[in-house]
Formats: sequence, C-alpha cells, structure tokens
Amino acid sequence: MSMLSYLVRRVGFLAVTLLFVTLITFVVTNVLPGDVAVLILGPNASEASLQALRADLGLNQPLWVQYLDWLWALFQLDMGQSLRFGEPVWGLIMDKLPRSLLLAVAATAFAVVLSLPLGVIAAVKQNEPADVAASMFGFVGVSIPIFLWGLVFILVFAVWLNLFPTGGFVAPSQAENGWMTTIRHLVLPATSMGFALTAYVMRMTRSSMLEELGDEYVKLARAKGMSERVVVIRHAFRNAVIPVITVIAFQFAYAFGGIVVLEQVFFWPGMGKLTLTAIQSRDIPLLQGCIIVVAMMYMLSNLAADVLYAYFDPRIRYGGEN
Amino acid sequence: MSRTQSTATDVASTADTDTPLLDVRDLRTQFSTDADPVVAVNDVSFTLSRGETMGIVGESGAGKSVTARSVMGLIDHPGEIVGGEILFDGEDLAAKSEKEMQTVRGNRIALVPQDPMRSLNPVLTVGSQIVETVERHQNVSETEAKEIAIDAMAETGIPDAADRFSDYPHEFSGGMRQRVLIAIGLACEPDLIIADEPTTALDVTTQAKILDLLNELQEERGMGILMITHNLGVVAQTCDTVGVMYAGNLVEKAELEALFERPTHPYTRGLIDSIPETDREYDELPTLDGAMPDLTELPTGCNFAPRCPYAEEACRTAGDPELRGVEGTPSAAACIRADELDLSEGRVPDAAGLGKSVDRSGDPLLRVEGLKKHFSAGDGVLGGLTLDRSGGGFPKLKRQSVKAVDGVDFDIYPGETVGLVGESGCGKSTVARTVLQLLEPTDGGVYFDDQPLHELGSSEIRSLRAEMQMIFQDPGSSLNPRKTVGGIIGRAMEKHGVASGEEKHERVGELLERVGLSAGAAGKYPHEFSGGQQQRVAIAHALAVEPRLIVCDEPVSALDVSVQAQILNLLNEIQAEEGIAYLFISHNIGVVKHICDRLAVMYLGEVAEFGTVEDVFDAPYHPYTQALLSAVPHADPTRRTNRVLLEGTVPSPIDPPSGCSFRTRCPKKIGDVCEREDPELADAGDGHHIACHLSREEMSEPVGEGHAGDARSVESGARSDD
Amino acid sequence: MATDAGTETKRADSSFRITTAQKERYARLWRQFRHNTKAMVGLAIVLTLVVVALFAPLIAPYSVSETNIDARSEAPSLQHPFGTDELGRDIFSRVVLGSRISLYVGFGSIVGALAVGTTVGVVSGYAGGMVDEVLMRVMDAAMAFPPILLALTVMVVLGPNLNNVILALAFVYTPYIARVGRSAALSERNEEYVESAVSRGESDGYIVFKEVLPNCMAPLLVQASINVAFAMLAEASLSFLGLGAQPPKPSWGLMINSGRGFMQTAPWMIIFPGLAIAFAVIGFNMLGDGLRDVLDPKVDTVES
Amino acid sequence: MRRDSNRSDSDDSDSHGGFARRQFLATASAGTLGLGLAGCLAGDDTGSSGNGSGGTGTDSGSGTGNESASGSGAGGAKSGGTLQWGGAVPVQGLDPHLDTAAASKRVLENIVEGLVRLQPDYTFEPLLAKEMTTSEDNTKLSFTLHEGVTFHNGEEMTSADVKASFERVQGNEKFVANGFMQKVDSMSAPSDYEFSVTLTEPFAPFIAKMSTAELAVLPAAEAEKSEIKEPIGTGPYQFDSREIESSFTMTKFEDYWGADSVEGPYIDKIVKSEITDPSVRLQSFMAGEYDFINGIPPKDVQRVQQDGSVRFEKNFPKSLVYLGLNCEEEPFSDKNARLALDYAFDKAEVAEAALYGTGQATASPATPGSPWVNEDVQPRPRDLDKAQEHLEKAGMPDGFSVSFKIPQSYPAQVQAAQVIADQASEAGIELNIQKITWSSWLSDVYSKQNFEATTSSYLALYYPDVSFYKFLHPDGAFFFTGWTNEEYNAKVEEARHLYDESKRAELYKEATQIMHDERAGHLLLFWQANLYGAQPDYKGKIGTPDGSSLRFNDNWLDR
Repeated sequence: MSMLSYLVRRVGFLAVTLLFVTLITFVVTNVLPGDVAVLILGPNASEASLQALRADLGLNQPLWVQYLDWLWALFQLDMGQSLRFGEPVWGLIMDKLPRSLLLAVAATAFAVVLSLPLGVIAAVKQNEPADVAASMFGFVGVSIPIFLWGLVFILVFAVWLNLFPTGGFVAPSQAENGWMTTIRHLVLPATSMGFALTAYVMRMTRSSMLEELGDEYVKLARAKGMSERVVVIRHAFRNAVIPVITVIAFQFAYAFGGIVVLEQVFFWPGMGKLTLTAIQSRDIPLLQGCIIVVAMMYMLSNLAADVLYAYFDPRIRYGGEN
Repeated sequence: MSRTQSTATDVASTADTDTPLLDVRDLRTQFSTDADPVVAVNDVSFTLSRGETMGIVGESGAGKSVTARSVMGLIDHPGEIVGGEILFDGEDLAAKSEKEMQTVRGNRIALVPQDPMRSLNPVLTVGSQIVETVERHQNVSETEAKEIAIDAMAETGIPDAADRFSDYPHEFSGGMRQRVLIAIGLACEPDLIIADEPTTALDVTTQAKILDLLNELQEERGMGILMITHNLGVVAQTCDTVGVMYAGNLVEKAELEALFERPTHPYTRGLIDSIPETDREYDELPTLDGAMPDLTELPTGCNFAPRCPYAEEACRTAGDPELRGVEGTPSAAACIRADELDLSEGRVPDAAGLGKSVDRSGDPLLRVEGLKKHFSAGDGVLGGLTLDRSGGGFPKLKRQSVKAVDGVDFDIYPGETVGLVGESGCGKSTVARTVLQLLEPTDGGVYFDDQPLHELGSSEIRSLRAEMQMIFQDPGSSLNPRKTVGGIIGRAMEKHGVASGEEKHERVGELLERVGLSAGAAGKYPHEFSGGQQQRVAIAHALAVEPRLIVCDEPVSALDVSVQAQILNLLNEIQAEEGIAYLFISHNIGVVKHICDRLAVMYLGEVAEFGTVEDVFDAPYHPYTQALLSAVPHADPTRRTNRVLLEGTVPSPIDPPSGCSFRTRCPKKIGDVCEREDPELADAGDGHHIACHLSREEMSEPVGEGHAGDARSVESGARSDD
Repeated sequence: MATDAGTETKRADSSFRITTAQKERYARLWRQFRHNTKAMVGLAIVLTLVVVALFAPLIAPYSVSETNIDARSEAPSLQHPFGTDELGRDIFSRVVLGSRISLYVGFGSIVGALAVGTTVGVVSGYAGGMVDEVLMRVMDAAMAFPPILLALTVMVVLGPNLNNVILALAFVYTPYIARVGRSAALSERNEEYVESAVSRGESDGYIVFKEVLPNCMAPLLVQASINVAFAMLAEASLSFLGLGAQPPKPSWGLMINSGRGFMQTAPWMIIFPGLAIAFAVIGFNMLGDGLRDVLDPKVDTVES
Repeated sequence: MRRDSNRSDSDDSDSHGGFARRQFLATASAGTLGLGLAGCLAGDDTGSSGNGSGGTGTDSGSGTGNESASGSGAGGAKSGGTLQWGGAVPVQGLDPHLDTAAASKRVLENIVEGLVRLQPDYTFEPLLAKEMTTSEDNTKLSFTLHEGVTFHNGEEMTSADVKASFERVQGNEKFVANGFMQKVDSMSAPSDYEFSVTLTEPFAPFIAKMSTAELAVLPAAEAEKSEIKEPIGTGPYQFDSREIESSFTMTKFEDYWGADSVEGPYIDKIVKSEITDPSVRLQSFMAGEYDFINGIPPKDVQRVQQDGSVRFEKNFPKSLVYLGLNCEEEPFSDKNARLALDYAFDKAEVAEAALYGTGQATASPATPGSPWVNEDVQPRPRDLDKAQEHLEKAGMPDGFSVSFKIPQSYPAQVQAAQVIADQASEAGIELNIQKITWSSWLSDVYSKQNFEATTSSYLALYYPDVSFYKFLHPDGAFFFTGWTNEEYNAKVEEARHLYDESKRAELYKEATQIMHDERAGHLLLFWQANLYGAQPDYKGKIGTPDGSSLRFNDNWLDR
C-alpha cells in the first residue's frame, strides 16, 4: 500500500470521525436547556414572535433536518451568529484561534524540547537515580492539574518574584515592545502547560525507548560493536520517537483541552475563554463552533502525526497498522 | 572479491597454529533474581578452531543462547558472567572492558541473530546498517564502505545488491533479511560467526537455502562458526563438532558423525530418537519422559536423572557429573555411566505392531469440496480499499481480498488421520478453521457425516461441535488463563450434556489421568503447567465431549522435540482406542509423516498433492512436494539429499499467479500451459491426487542439480526473493 | 504511557526463562506488587486517602461550613494547621473532608465508565466488523473532544452538582475505557482459547462475558485506576471553573477557585488544597502504573 | 436583545442588569405613564424608574461618599498620552440605541452625546442643544442646536441628524427607548439648528431619557442602519477598534466641538484591556501595567489603600444586594418561613464577609443618604429563638431545606451566600448553594421563577421608584419574587404621582415598614460601592455624576 493510499485512508477515517463529531456536538448542544428563540427574544416575547423566529431559524423542523441544515452550513464554514455577540461565530473563532494556537504550540514545543532528552536519559539510565528522578517528575507532572501549575507559576514567578505578568494577552501590535511584551505574557502560561505535557511525553519517550532498547535490532547493533551512543541515538531513538510523535500530537490536542482551564487562569483571551463564555452564556451557535473547531484541531494534529509517522516510518507503506 | 580470497588463505595458514580460535573455559553465567541467582550457563568449556563449525544444541532453556551471548559479552541485565575465561585468539574476552569489546564485536566476532524480522532496524536502510558496521571497524571512506557492503550483500546471494542497498528491511522477505543479517556479519570479515538459531524463524525451503549459504561461505572463508540451534537436523547439515546442552550444562561434546552414530549421553540419545524422521517408520516414537527442569529448581545430582531411562541411585545423589572423555569414543559426556552405556542404537519401544488400517469403504466422516476462504485485505471497513492505478489515469479505489484458501478438496474417514502440510501462509490453518466453521467459508462445501455444515444455522453448528473438536498450536493460549483446568474441561462436558455434577468431576479426573496428568491437576490453573502438560490438558478438553473428529492445528510445533514425541504418541494412542479421526495440520514433514495416514500438501491456498503418506513421499511427486521433501534437514549427517532449491518467494495471496499457482517457482515448469491453466487435482486412480500439468513420469524424475544452482540467479521480482 | 516496566520484566524473564509454575497466581502477583515501589507507594497513598475519607469527621477539628468572619484568612497556626479561608473556615478540616468528594467523584465516575465502556469495548473488540467499526468511530469522535471541554458541556446540560459531575465524567471517560477494553478484547480474541470455546459450541455472549472479559480485566483495572486520577483532576478543574461542586462543599478545586483571589495575601488557601489534589492524583497514578507493571498480561505468561 | 440577556456576566464591579428589553419596556410604560409633568428639573426623582438598562443606566445616583477627592478641576490639564485602562467587563454591543450593558455605556458615554446631559448636581443641562424650552403644558420640547458640531466622520450635525436618530428609535421596537418614543406625537426640524418634539401628554422622564445614549444623536446616514457596530457620534472620543472580549480602543477626537465649553479631551488614546478577573486586574494594575482600573475587589481595598503609591477611589453606593425569596412556592410562601430566615443570620456579618467594610447592611431599599430612608427600619438581628418560633408557626419546627441559586460571577454574593447558608443551617434552614451563570439566573430564576432562594443586586441609586416599584410592585418590570401586599402597592403607586418630597418620603418610609414587617420577597442585604484604582499621574474626576458610567473628557495624564 502506498503512502498515498495510507493517507487517503487516514483522511477517510478523519472524515467519518468528523461526521460523528458533528453529530455528537449537535446532539449534546441541542439538549442544552433553554429555548434558543427565548434566548434571542427574551423571556417575555410573545408566542407569535417566538414561533416566527423558530420558523425562521428552522427550529420547528424535525431534529434530523435541523442537523443536516446545520451540517451543510458548517460545511460552508457558516457557523451562524453568536447569540451573545451578534457576530458570525466563524469570525469570532478566527480572532481567538491564533492565540490559542500560539499558546498550544509554545507549550508543546517547550514540552518536546524538555521531554525527549529526559525520556531518553531516563530509559538509558533505567532504575538509576536519574531515572527515578525523571519518573518522579513524570508522576508529579501528570498529577498536578494544569490550573494548579498555572497558579503555582503565577504565585512564584509573578506574585513573589515579579518576573512575569500574572496574566492577560497583549498583541504585538498593541504593545510598545511588540513581540517582547507578548512573549513576556506567554512565558508563564506556556511553561505551566508545557510542564504538564512534558511529563506525559517524557514518560512515553522513556517507555518507548525501553521497548526499543530491548528489541532484537538493538541487540544486533551492540553485537556489531556499535558504541552505546550510536545504539541509543541512531538505532533505538529513531524508532522510539515514532510512537512518541503520536503522543506529541495527542498532547498538542490535549493542550487545546487544557486551554479551556488555563486561559481562565491566565486570562488569555483565546479559544478556551471563548468556549467558556459560550458555555456560560448558553450561546449555542458559538459553543458548537468552538467545540467543532477544538475537535478539528485534535483531528488535524492526529492527521499531522499520521503524516509524520508515515514520513519517519518506512514500514507504513505496508499499511494495515492502526 | 579479492579480499575474500586473501582472507581465506590467511585463515588457512593460521588455522594450523595450536591455539584454537575460541577457547571457552568453565564459563559460568548467572542471573540475579529476587531469590537465589539462577545459573544459566554452568561451567561450560569448549573450543572451536578456525574453519570449524561447532553446533550447540539443546531444547529451550538449556542455556545455549546465553552461552553465545556470553562469548560476545552481551548478557542482558540482570545477567553476568561470574566465572571462567573466554579465550578468543588467545585473549580473554571476559576480562575485556566494554569499550574493548566494542572493537571485537562485529569486527572479529559477528553475530547472525535468530529473528530476521526483528533484528534489522526498521527505519534504516539495509545498506546503511551494513555500512555502519564497516565504518565502525574499518578505516575506510564512505564510498569504500558502501562498496564493501554491496559486495557483502551480493556475496550472500542478494540479487541486485547495489539496487537494493537503499531499501528498507520491510521490503525484504524473511529469507532475504536473513541474508542481510549474514551480510552484516560478513562485512568485516570476522574470524568467528555466532549463528544463533539462524533459520528457526524460516520456512523449511528457505532454511535449506540459508544453511547452504552458510556452508558455502565457510568453505570460502574458513572462519569459525558457532551454530546455536535446537534442531538436530540443522546440526547434521552444518556442523563439524557438536555440544549438547541441558539445563545450563554441556552434557556431551562430540564430532558430528560420532554424535549421531554413538551418542554418549542418554539425553543426546533421547533427543535423536524423539525426532520423527521422514525416512523411518515408527509405531510409536521413543520418548523422554517429563520436561527440562526449571533452572530455579534443579534436582540434586544429575540434572537429567529424573528423565533418564538409565539413571541409577548414584545419578540422583552424586552431584552434577562432570564432562569427561568417554572410553572408546572421541566424545565427552557428563554422565557417570557414560563408559558403560552403549547408546549407538535408539531405544525403540516394544509396542510394535500397533499399526492400524483405515477402512475407507464407507462414507467419509468429513468431506471438503471446493472450499474457499477469502479475507478482505487490511482491517476495517476502509481497510480493504486500496488505490489502484493499474488502469492508468486516475487512481481507482479497489477492494482487495486475500485468497487464503482457494479451492481445497479432501476427505477424512473415521479413525483416520489426514495431514495438511505446507509452509507458512499456505492456508492450512485457515482450512482447519473453515472446516470447523470457526470461519465462514467464502465458497465450497464442508460435509460432516453427510451434513452440509456450511448450510447449517449457528445453533445447529453449536450442537454439532461436540462431534468436532480442535487442538491448537499454542496450549498456553488455547487454555483460558483465568480458569482452572478442571473448569475448562468440565465446562465442555456440561455444555454438551456429557456429564455434570459429581460425575463431571470424576470424569475430568479420569480424563486427566488418561492424558498422563494426575486427577489433582483439575484444580490448577493452566500457567502452572509446562507446555507439554498444557497440551495434554488441551487434548483432554477436546476429548471431554467425545468427539469423532479432532482438528489438530500444529499441536506440537511449539514444543521441544522430546515433549513433541510424547504428545504425538498420546494422540496416536487415543486414536487407536477411541477411533477418532484427526485432521492434522503441520509444517513439519517428519511429524506429518509419522502421524498421518493420508496427506494433503498445500501451496498458496490450494492442494498440490493428496494421497496416502506412502504415495506422497514417493515419486511421482508434485514438484513442490519434491522440493519440500528435499529441503528437510535430516538428523543424520550421513544423508545428503539432493536439494531442490526453490526460486523466489511465495507470491502474494492477494494477487496469485495465473494458471498453476506454483509456476513462478516451479523447477519443472513446462511452459505456457502452466501459466494459462490451473491444473486439476487429478486422481491417478489409486487415490493419489496431484495437481500438475506434468505427466506422472515427468514428476518422478529428479530435479537436476542445475536447478539448484539456478536458484541463486533468482529472477529479481521487485520485492520477492528467496 | 506504555508498559515500560512490564516489558523490562518480560525481557529479564525470557533471557533465561525462570518458570514459576506451581506458584499460586495471586500470591505471585502480590509478591510482584509488593516489590514494586511505585505500586506500594501508590497503594499507601490511596489507602491513606480512603482512611482519611472514611474517618474524615473524626479527623477534622472544625466544621467545614462554619464561617467565622473574625478569623478570616488567617495564616497556618496551631489552631488552624492549614490556616483559614476568606470566611474563616478551617482549611485543614475542609481539605480532610474534601477527600470524600474527590474519592466519591473519582470512584463514582469510573464505576459508571467501566460499566458502559467495558461492555462497549469488549463487545466491539470481540465482534469486530461493522459493529466494531461504528462503535469505535463514535468513540473516536467522543475522544476528539478534550475531556474537560466535553465534561463542561455536559455539565451545562445537567446542571452543576456533584452527582452530575460523576455522570459527566463517566460519559467522558467511557470511550477511554472502551478503547482499552476493545484492544484487550481484540488481543484476547486472537487467543486460541476463544476459538477453543467456539469450537466447544459456546455462544457469543458466553464467550464475551465468561471467557474474554475476565482476561481483559487487568488492563481495564489499570486504566480504571489511572482514570480515577484523571477524574479527580477533572472534578477539581470543573469545580475550579464553577461547574462542579457547589459551595460550601469542600471540593479541593472549589477551594482553589475561591482562594485564587487571595493568592497574594493568603497563599495557603490554594497551597493546601493544591497539595491535596497532587497527593491524591499521584497516588492513583502510581498505583495504576504499578498495577500495570504487575498485571500486564505480557508478563503473565509462563514459559516452559 | 440577544446581547443584553447575557451581559455583565462576570463581575460584580458592574451592577447587574441586562434584563430583557421587553421587560424593561413594560416598566417604562407602566412606570411612567401615570406621571404628570415633572418639569424639566431633575435632581429630583423624575420617576423614570426603569429607563435605560434595567438599573444600570441613567438613574442618576447621589454620587455621595467619594472618599478621595483628588479629582479636582481641569486646572493644569496636560494633553497627550495613552491611557491603559484595565476594564472589568468586556464591552458588549456598540449600538448606542440598542445596548444597555454598563460596560458598553462606559465607552459610549465618551463617543456619543445627546441633546441634554446629566450634571453633577443631578440637573439636566442642554448639551448638543444650546438651548431648550418647554411649552406651558409641558408637551412640546424645543431645542436650538449648537452650530459647528461635527461628527467623527467630519460631517456637521444638524437637526436632520437628530430627527433621524429619534425616528430610528421610534421606528423599531428593538431599540431600548422605543417605549418612550411612543409618547411622541410629532417631531419637527424647521431649520438646520432647530428641533422640537411634541409629546402626546406630559411625560417628564423623557428629558432624562434624552440624556442617555439610548437617544444619542447619530449621523442621519448611520441612523439608517439596523445595527451599528462602529459608533459615530459627536463625543470627545472616537471609536478606533475593538476585539470582542479582549480590548477596546478609542482615540481623541481632535475636532471635538465642546473642547471649550465642555472640556477636554486631553488623552490621545484610551485602550481598555478587558481583564475580567478582579485579582489579575488588580495585580496587573499594581505592577503598573494599567493607569486605571475599575472593580477593585473589596477584600483588596485595604491593601490598595495602604499601598499609597496608587490612587484609590470609592464611590458609594453602587448597588444593593438582596436575598430573593420565591413567595409563590413553599416554603417561602409562608411569611413565617421568611421571617425565620430573616432571623437566622446576621446581616452585618454577611456584609462584612462580602464587602470587607466597603459597604453597609440595610433594611431599606432607599439609597443611603437619600430622603427616602426610613431610619427606624433596621436589619433584623440574628435571633435563633425567634427563628425557631417562626419555624414552628410555619409548621416546620425542624426547619426546611431549599435550593439557593447564586449568580457565580459575583464573588461578593457567593461569599455572602456561604455565610448566610452557614448561619441559617444553625436555625435548621438548609440553603443548598447552587452557583449558576448569569444567563441561567435570567432564564431560571427571573424568567421562569424556578427558584426558592437566590441573591442578586440592583442599581437604584437616587431614584426611589426603582427601589420601591420596579422590583416590589406586581406591575414592576422586575417583579419576580411574587410578594404582594395591597397596602404597599397603594403607597408606592401614590408616591409616583407626588412631587412633594416630604410627602413622598413619608409614603416610602411607610412602604419600607410594610416591606419589613411582612418580610417582602426581597430580603435586603447590603449596599456596595464602586471601587476604582488609578496611578497617581492619572488626574481628573473619575466616573459620571451618578457613578454609573465613566467620562474621560476631563481626565488627563500628568506625565
């Protein structure tokens, strides 16, 4: 099976998954309490005008027709109007998405840079103090909720040491120092999320490395007289990193989930805050848009992982793996 | 190739010197555990000269691999060498630092590992994996290294080596990967090659080619080879001297011929006897009772004593016997009775004349007609789809299927054993499962007792299951680990109303005793038994519902030879008593010949030949049968068969060749007709069916040597070799 | 997070094949468990939590809801080892009682997720084909939503209270359990004992629930114990966002939420509940990891 | 009204509000119709109870209680600079005629102007009008407009723009002041600088309404639009840019007509960063990231005051927080149950818990310091015996258990609720707190009356009609607790028609007594304050006269 077939298959899976994603989103958001018409017109609107609006919005159609209409609009990137802001949902999301991406990319990059070497060292020094320390760090990392990391970082680096701002986002165009200010605001949220991600990626790197280090080809590499460095980096790591790619992609997507909470902690006006606003104000079109976009980010990062996977792993051409 | 020759002469000149290439003295390797350390290699000593091939043979757990790895200084944590010397060319490897060892490994001592599928780094090209060894150990430029690598690949018989240099391992077949591994080993022209079960993972026809290759290379280069194997046939084909290991000890050391002519240790004798040879007739295989002891719970005295038919009181009390020369032989054995015992004759059990005759006058118990089973390729709904560009232009989605079984006919009469034999992937296991309706046939019919199973509903099938049972390859897997043995067997009885309550308990006990276990075994969990015992439990489970047919899917291939013989005997015994018919699936020709009455040889989802064992094993043969038979390594160094080496690999069952499916590899292909027409499985009138366009006379002719030679100049189909 | 230590053990085993036949299975598991530092530390933490939760009212010196404006935001002292909060409540008592909420949600949601997820996963993995395909696409889709986002949305539907948190988290974690159940069932399905059962004439239902399911329990148990940790984290996050436990319930997340405004003046208001969360979650994570080492079915085969 | 229903959802620094417009319209008519002409004098109650925004808008407050008086005149004002404003609540919609959110008003107040304007002494003065005359019968209002007033788009403002703006509001009932426009008989613009409105009957609140953005003057072309996203007005600042939920920028309008007569503007650019979390906002402010913030959390007031390096402004009162009891459902349909709860907790302690001394407990809905306060009515002291007595009378000697829905974005209310719940539980009354979002509050508590106990707040400020009528009279726009008392109703209805302050005060004091005795569904808790912080170099008076909004034109940066 060629790489192309493989990717076509992956995209096919993605499309099917996406269809279910929209279905779940639609179902869940449509059982939200509250009549959209009432939300729009206010509680004392006359029944007649409510009816008129419902007809206008297609709310008196059977649910599946509503779903198909909604899906068709979605397909055209028309996510409707936010009830709360009166703006097109798509535009609102496009405003916020780049900031969340900035945060998620920075956090993931931080995590990758930190976790890969740590994971490799932990695996190579298995059961030695370095490994135990890395393990402990791993446990602590995955066990502390992202918002707690954030608060601790704020407490230490912003409140006590006063090194960074406690929160907020400043666009480079808004600030006097341009990107410097933006980055100053980025450091704490990105690193606090990065730490949580690091733990996962490190643990995965470690176990993946251990698995590879125990594999026959590593034994053969040693039997060929390769130095340990070559065995570890050239042989084991090259293979170990492949499953880690998936984990990194997953972590990137996970970062998007964490953002809902973390943006609240750091008052980072991105997708997370927008989503929470949508949730709190029962802005159903906005909520649907946010959920779909976040899920899309997840699926796209998975797809990216698949592409990278295929790129790094020549075996993928034979397909069939899952 | 000039370098090779010069090396060969070098070796020849140094081979005369007194120092052996490898002199292992009292090697002791142990693994630390929570409890006492486990001694995996117990004071093993042997020497190996240049140009010599020494085999180390033994069943799993004997310590042979650990011995090999100890020599290379590659013992995994928590193992370590705790005693002895490993003198390699006079230098003690055991005393060398890791850094120093790195210059020895791959350079002067090369390893040919066991598992060609896992021993190559999947993300590096095969070329780079050879080159890195060369660059590591030789002071050469990159271009030179590449040349050396390509030479090595070519030398090991990889066609178009230069082209394939930058292919990835997964683009090679198993046999070709093994050649790559050998090329890696050869690249730095080592003095010693340690071949650790180099052919165990390969099919018998491929194995034959790899063994030939190793033999040839050694003849050319004269390096020493330490051959680790569990297969006495392999030993007989390749080795000059042999060491037999048992439970961490070297129990016998002998010249090859001497070992087979007159073993000096009872264990060696037992091993040789246990192997069902294709050219011998047995009613019952001679067996060794029991299994190798757990290394953590070794018996006092001689480790082998509990299983030894010659054991005396002294054997059990006098401590571990030392390996020493045996009077009147060139061999050495670790047996206190070695001098007095003459083991030159095998111990053939008394129970002669148990031979059976099958009555085929009535209706067959099972009839299989035109059975087909196709699987969708890949997994999932989208999995079977692939882009097809064959038509040119825009790629089309095409659903592919694997034609695992593509038209199989045979029948089984009551009380008869019919074998299905073939190499991996030929579809024999699929036949077994389809026959039992564990898989739904794509086409064709299965008639049990004249009932068309393929037309029955699932509940009817379920009630018929009591009549048809199955024994699986891996007893560890076929017994639910969460249930007691008694529970598993009892459930079968209850399910089919054979027995329940107290009666059930009794019958479970009886059955367990019947298969050679104690009734008390019922309360234990499967993992508490050894492999052989587990297979006995599996047999008891199959017998519990009093079936008329048992399908045995490779029932002994996961077992050590000594245990294998026990199970085969048990199966025969049960058949003799109960009149049960067996459908016996195996890749092992010797086993099949021993146990079967009739035999179907399968190739690529079809039956190539079907007939009585005598018919199939004697000319006229289907050309594939002929090749298969010739490839089996006999555990008899005196027999050198005329090998028929097959070209290429088995074609993909997704897209099998037109006409005769064997024609792409057939040494006797006669031309267009083979490509056009799929030969019928034709009956010569005596019940001997062969699917071939050749006449019976042509089939009886031997395949010329030329063909064997031709196998080297393989047609270079893109990714198909071997 | 794969099976690091699991494969290690296996490797060690296979290189010299120690057989432990004749040893009782559970005794052996327990022995392995006992020698697994992670598992034991995890178990100790979890047991501590359970004991604290069971005897919380006896341990807590004060009421969790009694406000005392005169003693608000007091630093840790002998009377109030963890200090007091903005309404003068004793943080130590609240942290102690908070363990009940955390465990209640953690266990409650996992029991729910296990009940549904195991069935879906094992049936899906065993049945294969279209059933599997559809179920797994749905599960994939559900897993495409970040858990916390899905939980939040469900909480809005259900309305904020603890039992709904359990429902929401059970909903969110079901696909994760199902995934594990499925892959366990998939690998079990290839075990020959399943075919053996089929060839014995067993019905699919019997095979799924009596033969396959018990063999899938080990990975499910591991996943469940790790998901307990996740669920506890999620509860804290939901409560932190105001969509979980309601005041004055001493949920750790809620305590942190109300404490964050006092970070500058009374950092103990977030430090102690934060430590409690970390402690509890680390415990379950370690236990889960340790269990994985011990229960990993790959280690659980005996070579002969 | 889609935005309104969700507005000011996340901070208590803002008054609550954002009730549905229809509700408000109902009030507007019900509350003002019966009024005779009040004359154009304001500073008195104009009876325009619900005008504006369900409590946020223009009910001018007393503006009393400014603790810091650093907002002196404009003497020595410097031009230039960028004001970094850490805002509490994100700006919502920007259509002046449509948006009632306080956060929107805070910026619109500086962008658009009306014909008249509220002055610090609570009178209305002409603004865009040079002159205003009222006919004898108070039905015709005539204005002479300033000449040379330019809109931000450079066009000159004429009476045609005024007329177009008013007609816009008149023409569609979605606009907030539409109800008021129903009282308009005709409008005319005889010349470019002359404009008059004829009312169908005397209707005093009309003038007050004209002072708000809801009747702001927009360019005629803009008035054609059904919804305005980038407002153009005549104000000192012009809209520059915004990003929803994160920032809003406006810049100095160089051609501001009122630079001489009105003052300012001085600051070049005002950037509002919307930081909804009070602690983060405060921390950033203290770190010098902002020149000015609103909504300092009460708990931090002491710290800010002690800091000394920043300017602290307190504007008391801002709004009234009450405990709402559903008198139509068990158990609070029983007066004794309400009284039992009233006796069960200590109001002063609740106020202290929530406000840290920045507010005060109350039993009167009238603004502290106003003439309407009945000093004799004080919060009931906590008395568990009496609580028990009333429980027994209510037939629930063992107490009862109810839900207690609290809008989660108001920390003061959340804190207060926990103290109340804790103290009430000692009396056997279990109040099960449920934090809900503001939109849930609106739909469940207010609209569907699906609640037992809740908390909320309102801005009443100087005008008693809001306090006494809007929330407590069954015809009031914001009546939702279901407490009715004929005597009370009669008194507050009568009060709306009276213009004699002392007589009115008498009625309100009596009404207060009734409310208290009968334990109305609004169990009043405390008044809270507006709390601002500014860097010392930020000069000028902060806030509008009634404290409901912000005006920057007379502010400057001394740097």
